Amino acid sequence: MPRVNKINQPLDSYKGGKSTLCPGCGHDAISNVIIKAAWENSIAPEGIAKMSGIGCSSKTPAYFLQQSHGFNTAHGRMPSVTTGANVANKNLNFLAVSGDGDTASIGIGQFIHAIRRNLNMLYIVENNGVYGLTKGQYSATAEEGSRKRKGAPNELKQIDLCAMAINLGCSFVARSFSGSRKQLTALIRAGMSHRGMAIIDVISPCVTFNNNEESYKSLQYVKNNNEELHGLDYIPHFNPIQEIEVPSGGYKEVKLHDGSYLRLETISEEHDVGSKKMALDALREAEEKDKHVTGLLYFEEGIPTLDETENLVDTPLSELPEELLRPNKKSLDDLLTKFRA
Amino acid sequence: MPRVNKINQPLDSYKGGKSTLCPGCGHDAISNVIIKAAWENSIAPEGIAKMSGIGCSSKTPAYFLQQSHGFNTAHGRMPSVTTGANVANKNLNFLAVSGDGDTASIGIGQFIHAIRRNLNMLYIVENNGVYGLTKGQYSATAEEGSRKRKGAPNELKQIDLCAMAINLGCSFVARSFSGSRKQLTALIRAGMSHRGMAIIDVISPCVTFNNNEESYKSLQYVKNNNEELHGLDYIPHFNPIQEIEVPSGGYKEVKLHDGSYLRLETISEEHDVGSKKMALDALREAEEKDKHVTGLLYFEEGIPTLDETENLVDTPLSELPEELLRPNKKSLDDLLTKFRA
Amino acid sequence: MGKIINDFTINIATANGTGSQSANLILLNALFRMGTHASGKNLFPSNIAGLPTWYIIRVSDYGYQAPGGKTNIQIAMNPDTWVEDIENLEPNTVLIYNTDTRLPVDREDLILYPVPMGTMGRKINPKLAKLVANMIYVGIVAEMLEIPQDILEEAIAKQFGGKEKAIQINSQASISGREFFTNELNKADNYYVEKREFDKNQFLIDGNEAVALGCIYGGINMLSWYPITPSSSLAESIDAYVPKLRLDKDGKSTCAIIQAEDELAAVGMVLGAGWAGARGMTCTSGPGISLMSELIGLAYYTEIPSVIWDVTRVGPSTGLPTRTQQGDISMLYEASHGDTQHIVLIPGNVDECFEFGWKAFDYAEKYQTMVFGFTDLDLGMNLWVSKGFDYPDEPLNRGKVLKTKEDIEKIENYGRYRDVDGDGITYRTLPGSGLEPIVSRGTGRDEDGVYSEKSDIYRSNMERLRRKIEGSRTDLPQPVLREEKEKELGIIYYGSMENTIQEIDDILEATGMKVSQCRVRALPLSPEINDFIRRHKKIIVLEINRDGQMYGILRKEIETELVPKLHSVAFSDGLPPKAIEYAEAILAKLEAFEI
Amino acid sequence: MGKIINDFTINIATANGTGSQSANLILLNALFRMGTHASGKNLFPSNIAGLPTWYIIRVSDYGYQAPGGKTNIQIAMNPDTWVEDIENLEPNTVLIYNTDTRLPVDREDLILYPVPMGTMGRKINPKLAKLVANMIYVGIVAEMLEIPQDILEEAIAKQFGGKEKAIQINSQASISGREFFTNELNKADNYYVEKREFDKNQFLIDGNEAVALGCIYGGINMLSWYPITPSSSLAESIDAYVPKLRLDKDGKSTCAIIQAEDELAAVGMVLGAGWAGARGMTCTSGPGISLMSELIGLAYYTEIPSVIWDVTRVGPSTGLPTRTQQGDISMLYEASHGDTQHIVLIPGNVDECFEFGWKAFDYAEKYQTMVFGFTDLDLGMNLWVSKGFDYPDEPLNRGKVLKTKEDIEKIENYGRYRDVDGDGITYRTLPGSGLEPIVSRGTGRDEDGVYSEKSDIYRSNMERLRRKIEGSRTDLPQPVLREEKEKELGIIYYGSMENTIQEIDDILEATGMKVSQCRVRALPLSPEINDFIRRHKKIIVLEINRDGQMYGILRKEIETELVPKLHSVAFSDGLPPKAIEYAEAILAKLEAFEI
Ligand SMILES: Cc1ncc(C[n+]2csc(CCOP(=O)(O)OP(=O)(O)O)c2C)c(N)n1
Ligand SMILES: Cc1ncc(C[n+]2csc(CCOP(=O)(O)OP(=O)(O)O)c2C)c(N)n1
Ligand code: SF4
Ligand code: SF4
Ligand SMILES: [Mg+2]
Ligand SMILES: [Mg+2]
Repeated sequence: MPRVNKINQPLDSYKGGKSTLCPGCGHDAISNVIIKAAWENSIAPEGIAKMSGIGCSSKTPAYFLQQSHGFNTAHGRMPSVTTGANVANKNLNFLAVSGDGDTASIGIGQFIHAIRRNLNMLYIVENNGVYGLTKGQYSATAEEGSRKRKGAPNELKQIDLCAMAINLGCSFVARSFSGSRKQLTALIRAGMSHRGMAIIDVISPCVTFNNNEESYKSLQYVKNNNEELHGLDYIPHFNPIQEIEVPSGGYKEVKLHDGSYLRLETISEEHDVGSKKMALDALREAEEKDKHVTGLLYFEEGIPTLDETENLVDTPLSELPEELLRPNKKSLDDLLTKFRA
Repeated sequence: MPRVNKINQPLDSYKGGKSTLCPGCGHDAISNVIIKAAWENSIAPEGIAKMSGIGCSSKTPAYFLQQSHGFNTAHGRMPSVTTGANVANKNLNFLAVSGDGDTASIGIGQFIHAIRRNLNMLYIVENNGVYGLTKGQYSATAEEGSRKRKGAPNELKQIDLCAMAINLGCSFVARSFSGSRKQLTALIRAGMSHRGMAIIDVISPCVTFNNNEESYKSLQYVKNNNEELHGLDYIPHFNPIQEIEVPSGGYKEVKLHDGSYLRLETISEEHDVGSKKMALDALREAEEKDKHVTGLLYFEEGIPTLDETENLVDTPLSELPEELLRPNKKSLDDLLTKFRA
Repeated sequence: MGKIINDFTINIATANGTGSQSANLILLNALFRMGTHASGKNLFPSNIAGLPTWYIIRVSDYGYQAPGGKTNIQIAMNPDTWVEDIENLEPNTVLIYNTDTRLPVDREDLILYPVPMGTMGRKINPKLAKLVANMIYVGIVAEMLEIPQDILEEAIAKQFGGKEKAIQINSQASISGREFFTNELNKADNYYVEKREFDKNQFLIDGNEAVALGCIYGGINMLSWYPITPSSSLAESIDAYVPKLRLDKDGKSTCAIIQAEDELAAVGMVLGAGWAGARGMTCTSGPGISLMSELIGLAYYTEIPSVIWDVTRVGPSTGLPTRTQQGDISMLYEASHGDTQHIVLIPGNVDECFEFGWKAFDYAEKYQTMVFGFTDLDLGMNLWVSKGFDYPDEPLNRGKVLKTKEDIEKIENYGRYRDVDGDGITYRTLPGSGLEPIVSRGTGRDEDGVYSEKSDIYRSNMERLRRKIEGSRTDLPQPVLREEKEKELGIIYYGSMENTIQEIDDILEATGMKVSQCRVRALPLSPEINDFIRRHKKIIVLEINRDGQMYGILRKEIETELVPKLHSVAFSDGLPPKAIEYAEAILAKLEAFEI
Repeated sequence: MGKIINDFTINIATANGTGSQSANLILLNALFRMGTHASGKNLFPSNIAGLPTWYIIRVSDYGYQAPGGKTNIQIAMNPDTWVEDIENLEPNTVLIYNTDTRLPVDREDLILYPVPMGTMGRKINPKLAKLVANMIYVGIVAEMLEIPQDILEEAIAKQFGGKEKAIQINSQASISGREFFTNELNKADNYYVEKREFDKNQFLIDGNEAVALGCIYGGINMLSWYPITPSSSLAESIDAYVPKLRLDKDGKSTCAIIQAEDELAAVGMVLGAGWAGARGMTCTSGPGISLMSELIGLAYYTEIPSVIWDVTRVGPSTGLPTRTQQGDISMLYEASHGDTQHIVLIPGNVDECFEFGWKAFDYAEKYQTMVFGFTDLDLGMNLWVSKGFDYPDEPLNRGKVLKTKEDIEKIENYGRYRDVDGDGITYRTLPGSGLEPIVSRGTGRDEDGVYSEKSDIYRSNMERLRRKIEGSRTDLPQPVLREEKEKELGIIYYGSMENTIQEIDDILEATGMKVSQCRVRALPLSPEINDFIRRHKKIIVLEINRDGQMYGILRKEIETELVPKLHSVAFSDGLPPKAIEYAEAILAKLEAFEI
């Protein structure tokens, strides 16, 4: 008998089809973490909706959570499609994957406006600094001076999606690395538990086009230049907190919407995840040193989500009975009477 | 004889057609400042290219600088059209006008990527928090809680275009108010002298749809809640600096690319226009107090502009002779020989 | 000179933003309440205040609704268009003008009614003088045409629904206009309004509101929109009706309304809603459709129920945003790259706006595809007559959705894209159901919904999609035929041309010919249209665009042997079609072809 | 059993990312150098590494370039498609397979050449074993077909241009393949390659590179692009040639290259460049065109010279991004809302890719409008034969641009949109010139370029635009006609179908009929096409899409009386067209219509 989770599902229930990405691609590592995280969180797979745009990264929803419906939309349009699906069925657990090209170039407008609306979703950017699927052109998240396998170094300034998200008021913003399995697992588990938009920008090396030494997003570079803000542990709501062993160092806990906790173990100086200013400072400092800072950068609770702002009925709109969809005949008659007055 | 400027032009040479905006519209005030600023800077009107998108604001290029060519493009697409025109003729002086709908909603992607490329242009956002031309829906720069003439208060967080521009590395970022004639004149004159992207976000009340008391972008509200960072004087390169009367308070000078100066007269605490951090802090603090901070927020020199990065020939591409456009016959013959090898 | 009763056109020249709109509506409504088939067309500029606006009221006992070929009564309020407005009048036109403009009138061949409307307005209410001045001309016209004051009062009351103060001022202004006419002017014209039997069921409504109500009764769950003239009022009308008609007992909403950041996002939301099992729609105009093109193809290919209303304005490009045209029809039919084909519903009056408003969702879910509603500024933003909308006579059609394991088991060899019924329409399951999940995608997939680049799979899938849409031809709203037994000339037309067709027909028949009509109400075309063409000797395809777009579609799709019967009459100048102009173009065409 | 010489199809099944591409190109090139008219088609997947890829080489003394109807020699390298690849072979096919896959081959009716390619590769270079294995099959094939090693060496040297190490390893691997064939296998097949006279002028090049060079010689000043298969290599090729051919003496560039953030921006940049007087272009594929639709209308209406190359892939939606189709042609012709019409240049071979590459800019500036280049993945990314590109025989046509006050004074009553020459093409001045400036706009404007919403002005402007584009019909590249004197059957086709048409023609003529050909090279259609149709008894419109898009255009535009002659044969499965399939479809169509 394979191990099962709280809802009696084996890990296999969370797996997907065979990946067609290049062997070693960072995106595959992230898919594996997603599988693990969803299983560990004991989310019913059928309650999840997998959303993506177009790119190597955006293909991955076919490679995890085979029991969930998914929508591999169009390039850069995942946020808007998710918005529509979100109000159609607010009970769905939206797990979205995008790429840096998909999000920071063609999709930057939809990214920004989805944040403003505070969709209740987890938005993972699999960030490799290049357009993998179209053979390795620089994307808008490539750092100035970074250099991919072929061609000249990148001349333009990067867009830091985390900084942008924080500035726009996103309530859960994290950066991670496809190679930091533990940290990423905790963040993805927490992102799933968060109510509102959770953005995790995951540096995910493109082993084919952007994994050379001079690339700031190569496996080796990130390994050498990753500054973790804190150690991370995720404590699910179904595991009473006292059961968990208290770590020796200092720690803080972030309570998530579903009652789970994210435990931040202080690594060096304290980082207050409730402070936009500290988050932005940390990002700026790292950038100045050509480093990557990873961990939960910013967290805020209680911002109304789109479905709340819309004041929707409790039943998902997609499941409403005809009576609630079509007003009765009398209402029309009354209206016509008014028109005729 | 009317007064003329350094190039012997009367103010009239800088005027435009009759405005068709609502009487009192903030945009008309800005047009007048543009006319004045261009005249005072003694720019040859035919060297200017007026660019805009779609909206009440974007109509204004017809109301100033009648002797300049203009392009009233499509909604949200002014930045890309300007990009093409910029490399086609880098000698043109690009003066662009957009609205908050045009820039922050449909056009936010092009806004962002134009900044990354550092187009050599002056980009004025005539920001009224609503879509004027389509009758007053909230735009993405409307503050949370602000309320326009009709309908419910705005629920979404605003996009602060200045903060965004600074974060993206824009080299000249200012905020102003259509009612602050002196400040706005100095900023527009300086923006024209700046080499690289100069963004001026001008609060410009829509008197028809968003000028009621509860609107944070109404004339009265801005008058009462405008915190000027500094007094501003523009000293053109053709006016030796010593001729200018030194103001009594402290001041700093910002030297612009064409040799002109922008003189910042300290008002309260010092604001270092060379510090992104101070600029962003000033914006954040003002936002927290529902205030508007105006003045030159951030300035940086020497960032290569798009035409420089592209390493273009000195002559504008639009004026190149055939010899430079079509390689000679021998080059083709050589190539074919290589192909046949 | 005899009386001219209930047969004239009034042209009111003002500037927008001066408050003339409510005065004009009151006048129109009063005429309407007289039972005169009055109709109004608003020609407004693309700005907010200060530019020329004309309001054209047609009164016709024949029921003609299009603007008349010429103006009989001109009201001149706008100094900016003064000269031109007056110059263009034919002799003997009535000219009612505001003398406070102090502008000259040097036409002796007109019937002149000079009125100091500004002064009179100021007397009534100095602060609102400008607004009030407009009601003065309403009073003048009422008195001149002999419209009783009580009817006018009804119209005023309706316009200001309960706002006592406004009612009082406007009523007072209209009376002062009447008095001025009686006391200071002599009726020199021969236009009169006589009361006709007024069908109490009748009312005036614009197409956008009618579509909006259709959507409300069609179970719309999500409206995403980006403001654009002339579709904005459709969205705003849904926004206004949802709180009235679509809240549950706890006051919670069954329809989300999202102002999108642009049209690309608006259509994305529609797809998302449709994919997740709800009824999503957006409305826009030409530029928006262009921007939506990529995702329109995605909806077609992933087979997601989606609804878009295109309230067309004058293209190409930004065009004339406040003018009307049927310029988008060919684009809608095949929008997006690759081989695509979409269902287009084309209402020809406000009743159909309502009906197609709710049916669009049923078709979209039945065929699992993109369904367009196609109207234009004329139908969408001008007031048209209705006798009442019919409550939907069928339950919601939610299409082939499998909800339970048992549902699926009933189907042999279920696959998301397997055509088990032979109609090209396959069964779907919804996200959240856990039933036979797939990853929907715009790339190649096999019958089970699994990624595939195989050529035969691609081809057979595309053939199925063609079959699916083909199957809708007999199911969509069929053409409305009005046939003469002579089967001489048939006019094929669609949409807002409905307002003008009867008058065109009458003009043509006055020359002795017999004219049948066929109004297309949907794409792809019904086979009935083919038969109509077959039955008739010659066919004119009449439309409000430059390129004869429907003519092109017909020419491609009808039986080859019928093609020689078709002739295109198409042009557009941004104005609602005038009968006489189109009739003359038809006559010219017939002559040119000597048919 | 006699020898089969220079008449066979080789199918090489590999996975992408395994380095087979260079081996396949070497084999193709060697065959080409034998003077055999070899051509290659790459069927690759939409990912970066690991998915099935087939490379199909046709060798034909008839000069047939399309993939043959069946495979004669199969090379099996890919375990994932092993079973299917082998199952589908007809009896007596040669099967060369990699025994190191350890997969079974249970066909006794094939000619089997088992080769331990992995092991052999490892022996030569353990680190590069996988890559080297591919050269083993090249050696096998070379030996089996009797291609001399010196020709192979030439091809290897060309492929690796100067990289000694690579040349050495690949040469060694090929020799080891040859030796294995000689020592371990017995030639049991009867396929041979014989040297034919090799035209030294010939070379292979893909359409994207040819268009890129055309642009370089057409004076391109700005390329804006957003990566998308199959157009990316066009952009990348321009990027590569600019430093070689388009720098001034100081090493500064006369052409800017901008990687845009998306297609909306890419097309915006093209308009900006054109507006400011430079030659701007972008290249994309279907989804990009959909996204560009709004600004395409703006270019049409503001009359800005603009060039877009659409290298079409399989639609709708994301479709099959790495497969070929002619599915965008109707969209290109009328892209954008409202009444629009664009010039489309349709090259049918690489020489025309080059020629239309430079001419597109001349047409765009001459007609001040949007000009599309239309190719597809087959023409764009596969290698086609050229005998050399002709250097442009006309100077750049910069169109009607007024540069000086005197220029303007020569024109009576100058206005940006006043048609002084009667050809619908008006004169423009450039920003920076200070001459008669206007604000270009997508909204209504009068002949002087001043904002106007007047209906007659709008209408006459639109009529002029129609006239302008109409005027290009006889000026654009005229159709290529190859007529039989019998005028029995005419085939109208276009674009990459050129590679297959001769073989189709031969198959049809083998049945006894006489077949003429008319290759359309531009839209709007030339009147010569009408005449071609008139001269022939029956016409087949042949194209690689589902809906018969060109057929639709023809049916709308040709003289009515000719319509009954037209018949559509159209389908698409993503593969380059096979002659036998299209020929059979034509025969079926002819039968169905009993014509
Ligand atoms: C409208 C459109 N434009 C372009 C493309 C081509 N395209 C496919 S994926 C891609 C970029 C993907 O980059 P990214 O999002 O970073 O994903 P990665 O492959 O790097 O994971 C592009 C440009 C497309 N599919 N659609
Ligand atoms: C593609 C497209 N969508 C929508 C519109 C309609 N539209 C015209 S102006 C405008 C908004 C303008 O708002 P803003 O830029 O803030 O300008 P303002 O009028 O407030 O100065 C919109 C949505 C359009 N012209 N094009
Ligand atoms: S190309 Fe890069 S991003 Fe794409 S699958 Fe390969 S390694 Fe991953
Ligand atoms: S609507 Fe508002 S923004 Fe537009 S012209 Fe009037 S006041 Fe200005
Ligand atoms: Mg990427
Ligand atoms: Mg605005």
